[in-house]
Amino acid sequence: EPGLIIDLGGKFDKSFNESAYTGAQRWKEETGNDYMETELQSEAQREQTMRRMAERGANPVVVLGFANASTLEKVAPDYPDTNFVIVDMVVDQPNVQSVVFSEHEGSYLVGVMAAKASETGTVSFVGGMDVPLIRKFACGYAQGAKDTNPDINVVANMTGTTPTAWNDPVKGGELTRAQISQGSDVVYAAAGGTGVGVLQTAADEGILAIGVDSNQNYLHPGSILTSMTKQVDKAVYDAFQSAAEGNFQTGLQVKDLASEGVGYAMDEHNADLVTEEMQQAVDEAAEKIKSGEIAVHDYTSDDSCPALSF
Amino acid sequence: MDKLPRWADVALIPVVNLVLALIVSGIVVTLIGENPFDAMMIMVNGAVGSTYGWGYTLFYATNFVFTGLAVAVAFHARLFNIGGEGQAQLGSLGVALVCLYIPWPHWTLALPGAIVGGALFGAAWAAIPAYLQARRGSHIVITTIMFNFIASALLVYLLITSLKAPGMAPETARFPEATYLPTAQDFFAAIGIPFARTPLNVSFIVALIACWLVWLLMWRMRLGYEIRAFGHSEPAAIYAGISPFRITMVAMLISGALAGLMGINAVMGEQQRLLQDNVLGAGFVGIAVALMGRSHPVGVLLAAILFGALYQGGAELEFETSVPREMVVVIQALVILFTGALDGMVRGPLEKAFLRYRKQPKPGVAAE
Amino acid sequence: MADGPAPAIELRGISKAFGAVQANKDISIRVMPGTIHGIIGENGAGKSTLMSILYGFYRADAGEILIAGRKTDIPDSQAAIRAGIGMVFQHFKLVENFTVLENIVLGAEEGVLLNTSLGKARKLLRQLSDEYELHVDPDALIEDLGVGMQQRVEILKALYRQADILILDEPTGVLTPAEADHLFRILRGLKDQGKTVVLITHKLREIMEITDTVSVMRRGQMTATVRTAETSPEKLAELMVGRKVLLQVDKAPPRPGEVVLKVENLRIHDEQGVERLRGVSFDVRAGEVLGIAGVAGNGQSELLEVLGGMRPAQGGTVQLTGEALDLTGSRSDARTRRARGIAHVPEDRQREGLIMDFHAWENVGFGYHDDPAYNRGVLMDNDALRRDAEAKIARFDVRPADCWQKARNFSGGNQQKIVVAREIERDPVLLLVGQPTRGVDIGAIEFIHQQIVALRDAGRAVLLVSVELDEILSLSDRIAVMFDGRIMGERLPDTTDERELGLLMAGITDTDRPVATAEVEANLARSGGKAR
Amino acid sequence: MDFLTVVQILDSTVRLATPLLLACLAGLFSERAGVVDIGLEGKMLIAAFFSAAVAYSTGSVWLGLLAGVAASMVFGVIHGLASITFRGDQLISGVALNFLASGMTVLIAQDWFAQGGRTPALDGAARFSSIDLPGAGALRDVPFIGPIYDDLISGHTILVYVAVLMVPLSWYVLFRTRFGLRLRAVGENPGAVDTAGISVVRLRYSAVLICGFLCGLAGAYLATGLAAGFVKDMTAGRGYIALAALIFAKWRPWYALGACLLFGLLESIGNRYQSLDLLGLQIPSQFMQALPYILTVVILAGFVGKATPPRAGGTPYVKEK
Ligand SMILES: Nc1ncnc2c1ncn2[C@@H]1O[C@H](COP(=O)(O)OP(=O)(O)OP(=O)(O)O)[C@@H](O)[C@H]1O
Ligand SMILES: Nc1ncnc2c1ncn2[C@@H]1O[C@H](COP(=O)(O)OP(=O)(O)OP(=O)(O)O)[C@@H](O)[C@H]1O
Ligand SMILES: [Mg+2]
Ligand SMILES: [Mg+2]
Repeated sequence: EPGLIIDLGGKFDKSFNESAYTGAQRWKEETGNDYMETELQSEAQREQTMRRMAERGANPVVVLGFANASTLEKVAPDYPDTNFVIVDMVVDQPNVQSVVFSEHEGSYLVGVMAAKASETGTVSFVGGMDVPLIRKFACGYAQGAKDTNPDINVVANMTGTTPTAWNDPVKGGELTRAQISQGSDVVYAAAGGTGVGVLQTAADEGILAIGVDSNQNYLHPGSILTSMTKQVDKAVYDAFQSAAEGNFQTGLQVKDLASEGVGYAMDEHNADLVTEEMQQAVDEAAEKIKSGEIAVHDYTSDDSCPALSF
Repeated sequence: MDKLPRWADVALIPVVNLVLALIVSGIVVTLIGENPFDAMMIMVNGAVGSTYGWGYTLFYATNFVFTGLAVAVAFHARLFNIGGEGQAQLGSLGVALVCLYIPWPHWTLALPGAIVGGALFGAAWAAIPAYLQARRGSHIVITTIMFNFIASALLVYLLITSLKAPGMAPETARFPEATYLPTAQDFFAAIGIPFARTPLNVSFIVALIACWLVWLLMWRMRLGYEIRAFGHSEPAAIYAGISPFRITMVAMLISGALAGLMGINAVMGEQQRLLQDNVLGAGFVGIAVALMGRSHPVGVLLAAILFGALYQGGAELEFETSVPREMVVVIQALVILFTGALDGMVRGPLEKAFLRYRKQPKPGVAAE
Repeated sequence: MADGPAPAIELRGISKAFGAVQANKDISIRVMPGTIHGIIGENGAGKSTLMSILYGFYRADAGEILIAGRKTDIPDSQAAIRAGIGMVFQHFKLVENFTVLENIVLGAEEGVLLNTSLGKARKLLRQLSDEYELHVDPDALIEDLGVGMQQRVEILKALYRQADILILDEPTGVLTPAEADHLFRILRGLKDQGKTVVLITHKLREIMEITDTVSVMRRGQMTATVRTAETSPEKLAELMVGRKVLLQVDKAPPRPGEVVLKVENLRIHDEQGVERLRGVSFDVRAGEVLGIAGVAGNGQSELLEVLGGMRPAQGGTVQLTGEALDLTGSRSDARTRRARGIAHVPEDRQREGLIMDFHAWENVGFGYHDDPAYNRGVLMDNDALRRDAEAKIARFDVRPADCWQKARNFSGGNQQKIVVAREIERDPVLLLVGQPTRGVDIGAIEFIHQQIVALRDAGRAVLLVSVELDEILSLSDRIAVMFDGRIMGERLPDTTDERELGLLMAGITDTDRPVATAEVEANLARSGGKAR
Repeated sequence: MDFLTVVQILDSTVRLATPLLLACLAGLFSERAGVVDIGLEGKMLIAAFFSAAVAYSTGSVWLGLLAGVAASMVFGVIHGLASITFRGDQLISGVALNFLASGMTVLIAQDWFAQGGRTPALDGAARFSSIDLPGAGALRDVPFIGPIYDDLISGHTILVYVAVLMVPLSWYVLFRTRFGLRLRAVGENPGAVDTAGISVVRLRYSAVLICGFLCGLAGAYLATGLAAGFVKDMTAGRGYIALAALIFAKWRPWYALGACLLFGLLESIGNRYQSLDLLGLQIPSQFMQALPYILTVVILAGFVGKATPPRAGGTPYVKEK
């Protein structure tokens, strides 16, 4: 029986955690098997929660987010017979599968679309907690926007420096308002639960927004330009399924654009917002990334960003 | 004659208050669609039904003993220290610094070092509110609340700047292995008893010693006598030559040091690195523990174990049912409400009852 | 009295208990309209409780109240006010940072908005103050007024509510004799207007001076109600305490020795910066009791506190047996004073002298807890403390003789005995005593007085502060009178009287009888003291 | 910093100061009546939850507001029971109620909505929308005045205007009416009020209820005006900041407005700039966040004028002679 530990944002953050939750649910429905699930309440309880999962015999145990890395590093060796999966971070242990995404590539695509959609020549970004992972999003986004329109102005703000930054919609909204006053008319939120406030404010103030992780287009139809999807759901599903089938693999798994690990979302909610031309530009860029013609800079590779200064 | 016999004051009233809190909690559980008795069973089982449960129960209890004693010592000086949270955070910082930057050869040396570090930092964080109370009359309740917030901002700042380990999370590097404290598992394994892997560690013994020392201090030492005298009456303390400034400072420093000691259990014993929030509200639980324990070390110890069980049981409850862990927060709130604030609701009628019972004159009770 | 007018107040069978304390037991009285009725009784006799019941502040457990002949239910003060009752409490009930006017209208406002009420009140106030000689500035803040003025505000409050019955609870305790005289003039004026006044006091002189009838209370019961004209102070005193009272203390003539305490030009400010002592100088010799008389609040408390090490001084010097005491520094605390041989029976035993929630044995070491006899290394020697406590309790006949009782469970008199035992038994060089017999019954008073005199006779110096002139006159070998932070003069008990002391207490010095320092010196010489 | 940025920051200040102001005035009424309330945080939180929950369920923000206010007032009554009727410790009661709110809201939210302790997002009539004051659009392009009127003054939700109006109203009630006189008196010397024939208990309960009412508005504004729904612990210490503002304001309504605007401004600046460059000195955002608390300690220490709280504050009233 596999297990999933939902991280601090909560399983209905409409974003990262929710995506993982959906994947697990889909697996449950499709296979009819059960899985164990629990939700973290606080930073300091990661260890107990992981241990409890392992003690209860969950296998594999999926943990979400980079914040679990150091705890997993410590816990995994104590349970050599249990497999673990960590999303968004690499943990080098024999019984751990590390799933990382090429968020910079997906962000590049939505950056292209943002630049195309912007009328003011200013687009913006609201990040959650200020960590390299989120800068990776911002940097890819900025690069995409600037490659499309060299004159564009990209404004980026982070919500905070602690995990509460994932869950502060009020502050997200305030940041968005500030960005609007700086001229932004497309805002990209990569901020977990905080993003809810960003998208809401964008809708209230009549500008466009870009969702993240899950397809968030449905939240404010007509106001959400697209979503940068990151297939955490698929990662969870695959982990569960491979374990059930007995072919679970440990080690690093990179999910990039080419493997459709990241992408952008199109559906009936944003069909009217995305013009033919915009879609074309984005698809073109996607092809170039896949072919290697465009190299999107990965912030975490050298902790720097040519397209944006923070 | 006192209005109530001693046993009623120290045992009956807290128990009645606790029962009331539990009844209301039961109603809450029922309202959210769970059977309160089943929930109770899960919690009891989860807390004390296995060595795993005991391990975590006593691990949490260790935290609460430290913060509970901290609140209790301050209470004796009639200082309401709500700053346990911040003092414990700073104490954790002290423990972390000691563990990270001093190359300890063995935990037996690292532990005393960490005790000094945690106590010093915790005490230092209590010192400013104490000083402001003693010299400038700034209300310690408000200043310690403010210091909780300032502490958490300070810790975040340090954890994302100078103390931050490589990686994304705001946390320090893991401590060197030589500082790892032996756990209950290690201990019981040595005598051949299997015990689940839990973070319960040698800090529990330190907590017990702390209880004994606080008892010695409060009821056997001059300083404790002076703290209690000051707590009962400041003018009387001045009359007796007990300096209010000194007692306020000393009591708060001891209180802060005790709260800071929590770091050896939470940070050195479990996390083995400093996180942004490793106190987990234990500073506040300390208030409930001290109130329930009537500020006596034995009471504090018992109440701490009760709350430890509540925490561990609550975690299991969340795991087994749809009752979120916040249930524990609710129970804790109700315990504080009933034992601390609504005490008069139970005390009043009880006093009347005892008075009526006494009115039947008994020979020999003629007190002038 | 069946054919006379109905009594303004009639109480029938009033009883009231606070927990185990029966404060009032089956009390009945009648007060006729247009009279001044006195109620006397010792501390704790139940006077305040009875009047608080009449004013609706407490509810009686049993009994009924008739106002102007009609049975009246008084569940709260509102009802009392409606029945035409006004009360001036022992501790004033004024909002310190409100103006006089605001205090007066509080609770008797007309309409929802303040402006109209304040305007009306201002007019009415002017009328009232003309009528009764009650002049106050309506816009002054209460905290800026002296106690006498504050009392006027309280009276005006009652009159503003059109009270026909005015109750005053120990109104003169805080007044100088002159202020008290003025108050009595006002009360007579009220009486002439047909109003009824109930006056609580335990000063027999006041009863004799102003009341028409008087009730005596003892231990919660009403022992008698008599016409003032038909009784005497002695009779009243006997009724008050239940036996013949010896108003004088037996003592040998003093044999003063060397100067033990020399105070020079002592100055103190309080926390607000108000000067409390404005240059006080005096000395106390071995083997004599110096009594400090004065109305409460004229600096005596502060004087005791400075000498006892409870507060720093802002100027002046104090010498104990020739050596200067530290008045400001780190060695100005009470602990150091005790080490120098100064013992101190504080004015307020419950607030200062005792820890009410400590056991008797813990209290017996209070202040002396670092005495090596009570300690063994870093730990306190609780057994030694208990042994000592038991011995002292036995010697001073503290009842109940149980060192495990909490201090709060002893009666006032027995609490005082614990304090006195603790302080006197240290055989101090100098004993400071404040209000030694406040709230203490007559038996204990005699005992405590004897202890003080015995200490004096053993050649120790005693500084006695008391607001009771009787006590001062009977215990002191020399009397200094304080007024407004100054010593107005020194007198000898044999050659002065209450009238003269009263004038000094009011700040009035007789020009034809200058401060009698010379006379005191002469007296000292006569009694063989070695004047230095 | 150009003019428009300043207007924007001030605009954000107004929004962020609103919950503080309402809570601060709530505390003002309570403490002026001698009931210390560190439970402002908990009242706001419970109100935030119930307003969001009911607004979501009924689709009407007004019903939500009502529910939030009612919940907060129930907390007020509990505080009253503890501190007025049973003469318990007001501080402990406040602490307990803060915990109770923080636990209860998540518990009920989880039970009702199963969304991890939050309410579903609100939209449409379930939220307060901003009001455009007359002429805002027309004036927009007038230099200077335009942005100030259009951005700063106009375009807030109704509760913002209510909060601002509450300031003169509170002042008037406290200092110009009979009720205010009595309320202030009961916080200074309850004995005086009692002997004047007014019920101390009734007065204090009404203060506690007003406090509940205003905290209810504050909480409802957070969840249905500022944000669009309830999330766990969404008050995020604002109750304590309001308390700090109250001390700052020396328990006076107009000063409260100033103090809350100041703290709102700090928050707004902290939101906008992750770190502030002040004369070459890097000020981290953590410092900005901690600044209200630091300022409060400085005030309490008496370095910036002494704040004297109502004299009878924090002590239960027991009749005595
Ligand atoms: N609120 C109370 N609670 C408990 N006991 C009380 C209370 N008020 C008064 N008593 C007790 O009732 C008794 C009578 O008190 P009361 O104040 O009526 O005396 P009194 O004659 O006015 O004394 P004094 O001259 O000191 O003013 C005392 O034993 C006192 O301790
Ligand atoms: N405020 C109070 N609270 C509790 N108990 C009290 C209070 N006041 C008095 N008592 C109790 O009432 C009893 C009588 O107290 P009180 O001081 O009135 O005695 P008393 O008759 O005046 O005796 P004494 O002459 O020795 O002063 C004491 O045993 C004391 O325990
Ligand atoms: Mg009295
Ligand atoms: Mg007595």
